[in-house]
Formats: sequence, structure tokens, C-alpha cells
Amino acid sequence: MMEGFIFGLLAILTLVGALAAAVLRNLVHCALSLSVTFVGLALMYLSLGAQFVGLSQILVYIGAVAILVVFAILLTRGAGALTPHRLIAAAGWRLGWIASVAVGFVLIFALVRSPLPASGDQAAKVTVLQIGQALMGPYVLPLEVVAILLTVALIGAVIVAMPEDQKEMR
Amino acid sequence: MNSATLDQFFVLLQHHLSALFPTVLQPWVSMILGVVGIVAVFPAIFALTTVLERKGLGRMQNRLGPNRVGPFGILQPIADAIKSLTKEDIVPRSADDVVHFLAPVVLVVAIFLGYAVLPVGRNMVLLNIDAGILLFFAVGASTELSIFMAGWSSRNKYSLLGAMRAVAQMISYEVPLLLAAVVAVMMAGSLAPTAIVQAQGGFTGIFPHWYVFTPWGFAGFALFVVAALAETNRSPFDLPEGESELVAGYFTEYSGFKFALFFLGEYLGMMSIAGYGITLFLGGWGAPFSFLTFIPSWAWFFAKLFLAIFFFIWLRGTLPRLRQDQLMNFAWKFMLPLSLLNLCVAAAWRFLGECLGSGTVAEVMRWLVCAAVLVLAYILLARTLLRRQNIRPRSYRYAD
Amino acid sequence: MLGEGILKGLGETARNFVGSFVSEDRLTTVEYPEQRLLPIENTRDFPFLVYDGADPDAGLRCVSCQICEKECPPKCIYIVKSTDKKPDYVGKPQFYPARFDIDISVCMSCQICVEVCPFEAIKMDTEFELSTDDRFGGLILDKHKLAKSNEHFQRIHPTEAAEVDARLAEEKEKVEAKAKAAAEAAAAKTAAESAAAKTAAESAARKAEDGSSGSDAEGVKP
Amino acid sequence: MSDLAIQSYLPPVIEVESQDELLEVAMGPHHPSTHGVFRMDVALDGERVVRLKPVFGYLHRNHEKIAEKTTYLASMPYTDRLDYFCSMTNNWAYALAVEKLAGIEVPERAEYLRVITAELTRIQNHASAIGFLLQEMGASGTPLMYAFREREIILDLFESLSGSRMMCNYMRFGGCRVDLPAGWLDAARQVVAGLPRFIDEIEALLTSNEILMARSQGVGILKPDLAINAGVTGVMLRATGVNYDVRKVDHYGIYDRFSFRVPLGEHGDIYDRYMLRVLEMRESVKILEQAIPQLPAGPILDPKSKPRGFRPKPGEAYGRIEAPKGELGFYLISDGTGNPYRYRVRPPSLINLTILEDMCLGQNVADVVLIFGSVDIVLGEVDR
Repeated sequence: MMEGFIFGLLAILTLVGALAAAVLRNLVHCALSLSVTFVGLALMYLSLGAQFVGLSQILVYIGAVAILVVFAILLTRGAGALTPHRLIAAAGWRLGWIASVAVGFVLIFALVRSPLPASGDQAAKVTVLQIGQALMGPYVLPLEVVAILLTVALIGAVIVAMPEDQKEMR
Repeated sequence: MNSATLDQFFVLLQHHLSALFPTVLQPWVSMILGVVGIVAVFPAIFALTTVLERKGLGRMQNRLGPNRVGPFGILQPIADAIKSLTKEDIVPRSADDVVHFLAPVVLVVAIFLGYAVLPVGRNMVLLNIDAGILLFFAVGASTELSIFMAGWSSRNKYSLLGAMRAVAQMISYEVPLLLAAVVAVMMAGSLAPTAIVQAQGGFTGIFPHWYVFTPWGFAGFALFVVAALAETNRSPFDLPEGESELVAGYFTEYSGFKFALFFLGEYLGMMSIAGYGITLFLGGWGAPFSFLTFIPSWAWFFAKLFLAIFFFIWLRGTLPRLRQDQLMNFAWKFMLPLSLLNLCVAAAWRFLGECLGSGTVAEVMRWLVCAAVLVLAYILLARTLLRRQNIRPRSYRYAD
Repeated sequence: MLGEGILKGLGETARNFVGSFVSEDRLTTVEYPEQRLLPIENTRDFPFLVYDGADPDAGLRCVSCQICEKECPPKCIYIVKSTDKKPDYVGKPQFYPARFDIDISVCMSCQICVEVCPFEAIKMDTEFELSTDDRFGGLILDKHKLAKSNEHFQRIHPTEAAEVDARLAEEKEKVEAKAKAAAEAAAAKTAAESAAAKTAAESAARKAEDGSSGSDAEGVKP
Repeated sequence: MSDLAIQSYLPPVIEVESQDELLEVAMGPHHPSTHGVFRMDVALDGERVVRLKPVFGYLHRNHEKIAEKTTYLASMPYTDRLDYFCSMTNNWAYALAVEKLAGIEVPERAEYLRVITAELTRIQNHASAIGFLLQEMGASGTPLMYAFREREIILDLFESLSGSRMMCNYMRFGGCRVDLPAGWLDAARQVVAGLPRFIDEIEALLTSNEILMARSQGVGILKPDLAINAGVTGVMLRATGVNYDVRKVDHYGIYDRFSFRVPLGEHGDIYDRYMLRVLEMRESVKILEQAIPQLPAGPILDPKSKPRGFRPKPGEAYGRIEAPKGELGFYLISDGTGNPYRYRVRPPSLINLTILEDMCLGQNVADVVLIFGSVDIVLGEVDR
């Protein structure tokens, strides 16, 4: 009963945030609404007992991704100006609808096909320690691959951002 | 009342009070009591801190500080509160008023969340969860967003510049802050603050097993303190609100109670980060000497907290502030390598402990090797960085 | 170079922090309305007019010569000369100021009026708590507000007042001696005219001696 | 000095990718660190300054024209208000100009008093300048408070001597206004004895501070040839390594009788200016230690000088001294009447400020306030 109620609240929060992110005119407002969605998702993880995932969601998505998004908006000068006055559906809306319907289909298909446990309460409690051991044990290779990928991306970003004259010097 | 009851006084109080309610409600009442405790105690300390800061700064500057309201000016925060509550709340006409309003609220809520997993005494933690330290960093990261909201919604160049600076600074220093904290997590083998405090609980002779007394612990603590200063925008890293350049940074356009909320948030953030520093490296609520354990644990925690706050005030009274690019250089070129090295040293400490055995000679050897590596790295890195920027003491010639 | 400078600075502020509890040198502030600094004798704030005796109107030293009005750099003095005359401290009839206003919102406390005054009539006060809620009227001091007794002057600037008093007394003595001598001469002249008796001339000379010693004694008195 | 060729000068131009990307910020006139009412219109590319236009005149008080309309003496209290930190040196410069104009001799004792008060002024000015510089650097007022603590002691001396703490109006044509009150010399001796301790304290707090070094070394560099061409004087010029001190060059007053040295910088950056101020304070203490015991007895004012009816013969004169902020000069033309025909101040603050843009271009915006603070100006003198 209680879980259902909390889930409902969080679901509404998440959906409203997502909807606002899609329809608001001001780009910064959209970004802020998006972070509301992130918070809703994180809280859902937490309510399911997945502490590590929930808190990482906040740390990564609120602390980094949302900030990245607003910085990107500010640095590309979209912050102050409102988008032109027209409905969201005005231009290219068909394409948008097709894309979202396609994504929706994929998600529903995945949900339906994946085997769910009979009841949500049966999920085993996973401690942080266990996650750590799993990452350092059986999954160490994927972890390292991801780490290398991220490092490469980081170095690439630095090189892209480097001023031209310094690049030539190197 | 013996020392054990005194130690557990607040825990027992919570139990007895919640026992007055029906069993179904008891966990809720107990939780609400805990929340009320945090929401009451830390803002009270904040009020005390503001007056202590002003008086302490005053004393460092050969003056008295506030001395008009109440005896020795101790009631000054009440006067300040009344002032900020009765002041007109000005929102600039072009400001984005919803975001402008939400920014301080989000900030204070996020910072209060951080206190949920902070152990302020034996058994005195609101939420004893596995990933407590992670929660602290998660909510710490989300304050950045509220600072951005404040700066952006004010539609003021100084505000926006201040917010951009603040966010860039906080993101940069979050990395060394996390890496410095990870050392303690590694050694304790747990992300739970209570477990970390317990891991530092023992005594050798009269001295405690605080992490700060090991080479990696000391380095980690120093790095944590520096990163914490930057994370909370305290001097010498107070550029986001550097008044000589940016008037008041991201809260330039705030007045009245909203301004007070930012102020509250800033100090609460400072206290919470100090509390985590104490938990991670200074033995949390543990006594500093074995013969002092009769003093209640919470008293030790708050004593350490006040010492930490005094240290922050002391630094503020002494140091000028850095420049933005220097701040970034310092974070990425100095703090980050050192904290990564410290991570390796901590790992080495652990393995050396297993390899060398447990004799006194082995202990001393391990200690010396780890300390030497860190000190050497510190000196080399600092020298190189300063030399590259051509910063050195100078001598002057005279003409007659 | 590696942080010692910062530690040294921290040591310095700590020394001042601790020092503020034990040393007077390191806590120099004075809690103003309750505590006050010792007055410094030469302090000058705004000018006032000196009067002798008990009556500010009768004893005012100012003879309305208007030199200070002319020399005042920001021109904050306004004087209206009287039409009649009254005796000054030596008894000589002099003009007096019918109006004497100083706008202390303009006055810059430069003391030039004091320097140029030949009559020791205007001096600098040490009163500085002159705030008022009337910005225009409240800061214009008229003759009655400006007039302060010589005793006040002696209290706030004892050294300068002693010099001034001595000089004035000397002048007064000189004037009186001169007047007496003139009177004596006139008396002697009439006496000589009316009676040419030798004894009378001798007695007149004796009288003149008495008179001069008497005026000496008077001059010492103040 | 002579080997530095004087060339025609064009201000540097900072290239930017696009003019639209610039952020225009008006720093001042109500900005916390503009030392009063001063405005800098700054164009920023990110945090880099690409254009800086100083705007002043908010405090213009018509000083020179007023002086031409009043008597010579009546201008003396107005000079107090030029650089209101150093009224004693302002008085001296003006008195020197009038003395040159009218050919008045100054008694020995008055010369000593002038040196003593001027060097005390220099110490308190440099101390406060360092305090303000560190305030700009964000040091929450501690160095400023220490500087003001010493300054108050020195101002106490000025008050007991002249009657006023800041607006001394102490010097007259041909000497000084009043003689020392009883006990002044002992008090001054005590103050001077306490000054080295204060300078040591400031140095311990600041000189080796790594943050101060990082903020000020290599920032706001002024080249000696530009400094000379722009007429920059005082600490600003000496920090570039040019040996020019009016006390040594012009031999005014009795400075030749004292042994003191002129510290010189070599980089011309903010740190050099800071250090030069510290070192000059030490040299001033040396001068005071020599001057106070040597003070001769005698009159303090030329007996021929009189407060009223002063009419110098027609002619012109330029009196200049080494004021704490640089060369302070007064240029007077007399037409034989009681008022000067022309009265002109050479304010070091204004002239040292003219190269502000050259020092700031390409620097970080946070350094602008620092560079501005290191020039050590008083708006009262800039705007007059």
C-alpha cells in the first residue's frame, strides 16, 4: 500500500519533469525539469532498495550531466533567448512522433520479453560490498574497458578544446 | 547519571519519547524526532558560528567584533534574523522569479539531506545506510545546480559570472575531495560513516587509531581540508563571491530571507563537510585519548566541529584569495595527482602491512616509506609548479 | 616557498588573536559612546566666539571687523556689523556683530579664521557631536550658539588660553596705563594752570606714582 | 635612465575572435573596490580583459579654479583634501611652491618638522596602501586593520601637533603653523620605536605568503620605458627599476642630511610595488630615527611671513616633492596680486593611473582590481 503510494508520487514527479523538459520554451527551464526527472528516477531506485545505483544516479546525473547540459546551453548562447513562438508540433513534428513511437515500442517490447520475478519483494538485497566485489571480480574486464574508453574520450575532449597554436606546438 | 547514560542520553530520550506513541507510529515518531534534532541543532550552531566568526575575525584584526546585542554581542544572530526576515524581498524585474525563488530552497534542502547519514555520536545517526558517504557526495553535487539556478535566474552579469565560477570550482574540487575521502573508505572497507568511525575506535597506549595519524591519512586529511574549503567557497577559495571583483557572486540579487537562506546553506554546507572530515579522518565521535572516553561521544563530535570551524575562520582571517585560473591549476595539477598518489600509497600501506608482518620495526619502516613517498611527491610537485610560473621570493637592490 | 609562508601568516594572526585577550596594544578599539579617548589638547573642530565675563552679549570679544569672513576659504562665515557701539574689554567703544553665523556644514575646520583674527575673538572648539535632524537650519550656528565663555576656552585649550589671557592682560594694562597717563597729564595740565603752587605739583607727582603702582597690581591679578 | 629611448607610443590591441562574444562590464562607480567613485568600462573575452576605459571625474571639486579665486593662504586647507591620506606632504609641496615664488627662507627647525611629518605620512600611507591592496586580494581586512592600527597612532601624533588627524593644514609659507606641544617629541620617538615591529608583522603575514606571490608576481607588469614616457613616478616607477626619487634628485628640504637608500624593483609587477612600499617604510623609519634626535631649537616660522595680505612679486614657480604616491608638484604663476594667476597641481595619483589600461590588457578580470589597487590612488587627488 505504502510502496504503491510512494511509487505513484515518484512516477508523477518523473513524468511531469519529463513532460516539462519536452514542452517548456526556455532551454534552461527544460534542463532544470530534466534534472527533476533524474531526481525522480534516483528516488525510485532508492525506494527499490538499490542504494548504490540511486545515489550514483544523483551524483552522476544531477552533479554532472545536468550541469553539463546547462553549461552547454549557456555557452551556446541559448540561455537568455526564448525559442521562437510556435507550437512544439509545428516543424518536423511528424519525425518526432515517429521517433518517440519507435522508442516506445522498443521499450515495451523489452519489458514484455524480459522475465520478471513473480513479486517485487523477492529481489535479493545487494550491498555495496557485493557490488564492489562483483566489479573487481567477474566484471573486472568490462570495467577496465569502460575506464579506458572514458579516458580516451577525456583526452580527446582536451585535444579538441586545446587552442590551435598550442596544438601545433605539440 | 553515569557516563554511559550520558553518552546515550539523546538516544534514550528519543526511545522514551517515541515509546509514548502507539507501536505502529513509533518508527515514524522516532524518525521525526531525529529530523527535528538535526533541523534544530545545526541551524543553532550556524547562528553561533556567525557570531563566533565575526568575533574571531575581529580578535585577529585587533578589534572586538559585534558587542552590542546581548552580553558580549552573543544575541547578534537574533538581531540579524529579525533584520533579514523583515527586510523587503526584492526580485529583479527581469529575473526568472520561479527559479529565483526555488534556488535557495533547493540549496538548503539538499544540504540538510547530507546530515541524514552524519554520525554525531555513538548510535546517533539518523539513517544508518551502507552507502552513507556516497549519499553525502551525491547531495553535495546537487547543490551546484541550485547555485547555477541562483546565478542564472538573477539576470545579472556578476551573478552569472559568480555562478559559473562557483560551479566550475565545485566540480573541479569534487574530484580531489572524493579521492581524498576514498582513502578512508578503502581502509575501513565500508562506505558507511558509522563503520568508518568504528574502524578508528581503538587505542594504542593512550593514542587513538585515527586515520590522520598515518601518512596517507594525514595527506588525505590535508587534501580533504583544502578541497572542502574550495567546495564550500571559503577563503582562500571564495572567488565565487569575491566582493572585490564580483560584488557578492551568485547571490548578488538576493535580499532579505532568501539571502539569509543562502547564508544558512553556506554555513550548513561548511559544517557538514567539516563533520564528514571529522568522521573520515579524525575518529568521528571518538575521544582523542583513552583516558578521556568518559566524556560523551557527542560532546567530542561537537568539540571537533567547533575546532574545525575555528580553523576555517582562522584561515579566512589570514589568507588572500586565489585567482580563477590558479584555482583550477591547483585542483587539476596539484590536488588531483597528489590524491591519486595518496590512493596508491594507501594501497601500498595495506599490502606492506601484510608483507612486513606486525613487528614494531616493520611498523616504523612502513610508516617512514609511505611518508617519504608523499613528502617527496609534495615537494617535487610544488617546486615544479611554482618554478614553471616563475614564482619565487625576491631580493631587492638599493640606490643610494 | 611550499606553504611555510602561509603557516607563518597563520602564526601571526594567531598571535594577534591571543594577544587581543592579554595586551592593550592588540585590542586598540574603544567602545565609543561608553568609553572615550582622552581629549588631545590641540584638537580643533569648529569655531566658536569667546566672551569674557558672564554675559555673552556684553562680553563678546568680536568687534565685527569681518577679516575672518573675508579670509575664510570656504566662505562659511556671515557677519552683519552693528550700527551702534559697545565698550570692549578695555573699555574702548567698538562695533559688535549684530549677526554672526557659521554654517558648519560648509566649514572645513581649517583654523584660518583663528589665525587671522587680531582680537582673539574666535577660537576652535572640540565639540564634535553636532549631528542634527535638520540638515539646513540645524547646522547653521548663530551668535548665541557660537558664543562660549573664556572659561570654556581655558578648559579645552589650557595652554593656548593661558597665552591669550596673558597677552590680553598685557595689552589691557598697556592701554590702561596709557589712559591713566593721559588722564594724569590732562589733570596735571589743568592743575598747573589753576594753581601754580609748588606743593600742589609735588602732590600730583606723588599721586601719579601711586597710580602706576596700583595699575601694576591690577595687571598681575588675573 | 637616459639610455631608455623615448619612442612614440601606441597602446596594445588585444585581438579577439569575435566582438559579439565580448562581455561589457561597468566596474564602478559603486563597485566595492574602486576606492571611491571611479568607473572602469571593461570588455571581457571570457575572463580576459580586452579593453578597459577608465572614467573619472565623479569627485571633481574645482580645486584649481577655486585656488585661483582665493588668497594663497586660503588654498592651504584645500590642499589637505587632494590626497586626503597625506595632507602633510600636500601642504609641504604647496608651501614649497609658494616659498620658491616669493623667495621665503624656512627656519631650520621647521625643515626638520617637515621631514618628520612627511616621513610619518609616508609610512602611514604605504601601510594603508598595502592594506587596501590585500583587501582587494580578498584578505578579509586583516592586513588593513593592522595598517590602520599603526596609522591611528601616527594620526594621534598629527592631531596633537596640528589639531586635526587628516586635514592637518599644518604648514605655512616659511615654516610651520605651530610649534611642538610639550611631550610630542617623546611620543613621536615611541611611535617610531614601535614601527619596525609593525613592519615585521606585516612582512611575516604577507611577504612569503604563497598566495600573495602567486597573485602578484608577473601580474600588471609595467615596462620602464612606458613608465617614463607616461610620466609615472613614485613607487610605480621605482618598481620598474628606474632610480628616480625626488628626495634624491631635487635635494629639496634637508633630505641631503639624512642617509637613506632608495629600494628599486626589477620586474615592475604588483609584488615589486608591494615590496617597495614595505622597504620604503623601513627607510622612512631610518630617516625618522636620524631626524628626531637632531631637531634643533629655534623659530618655526619665518618672522617676515604674515598670514594676511600676502602678495608675491610677479613670476612663476614649480615646487615638487616626493609624496608617498609619487611626484607631487604645484605650479604657480603670480601676477603680483593676492591670488595666484594660475594654480596647477601635478597629481601623482592621476598620472600613475593613466597607464591602467596598458597594465590590465590581456590580464584576468580579477587582476584588474588588484592592478588598480597596486597603483595606490586617492580619488580626491585624481579628480581634484
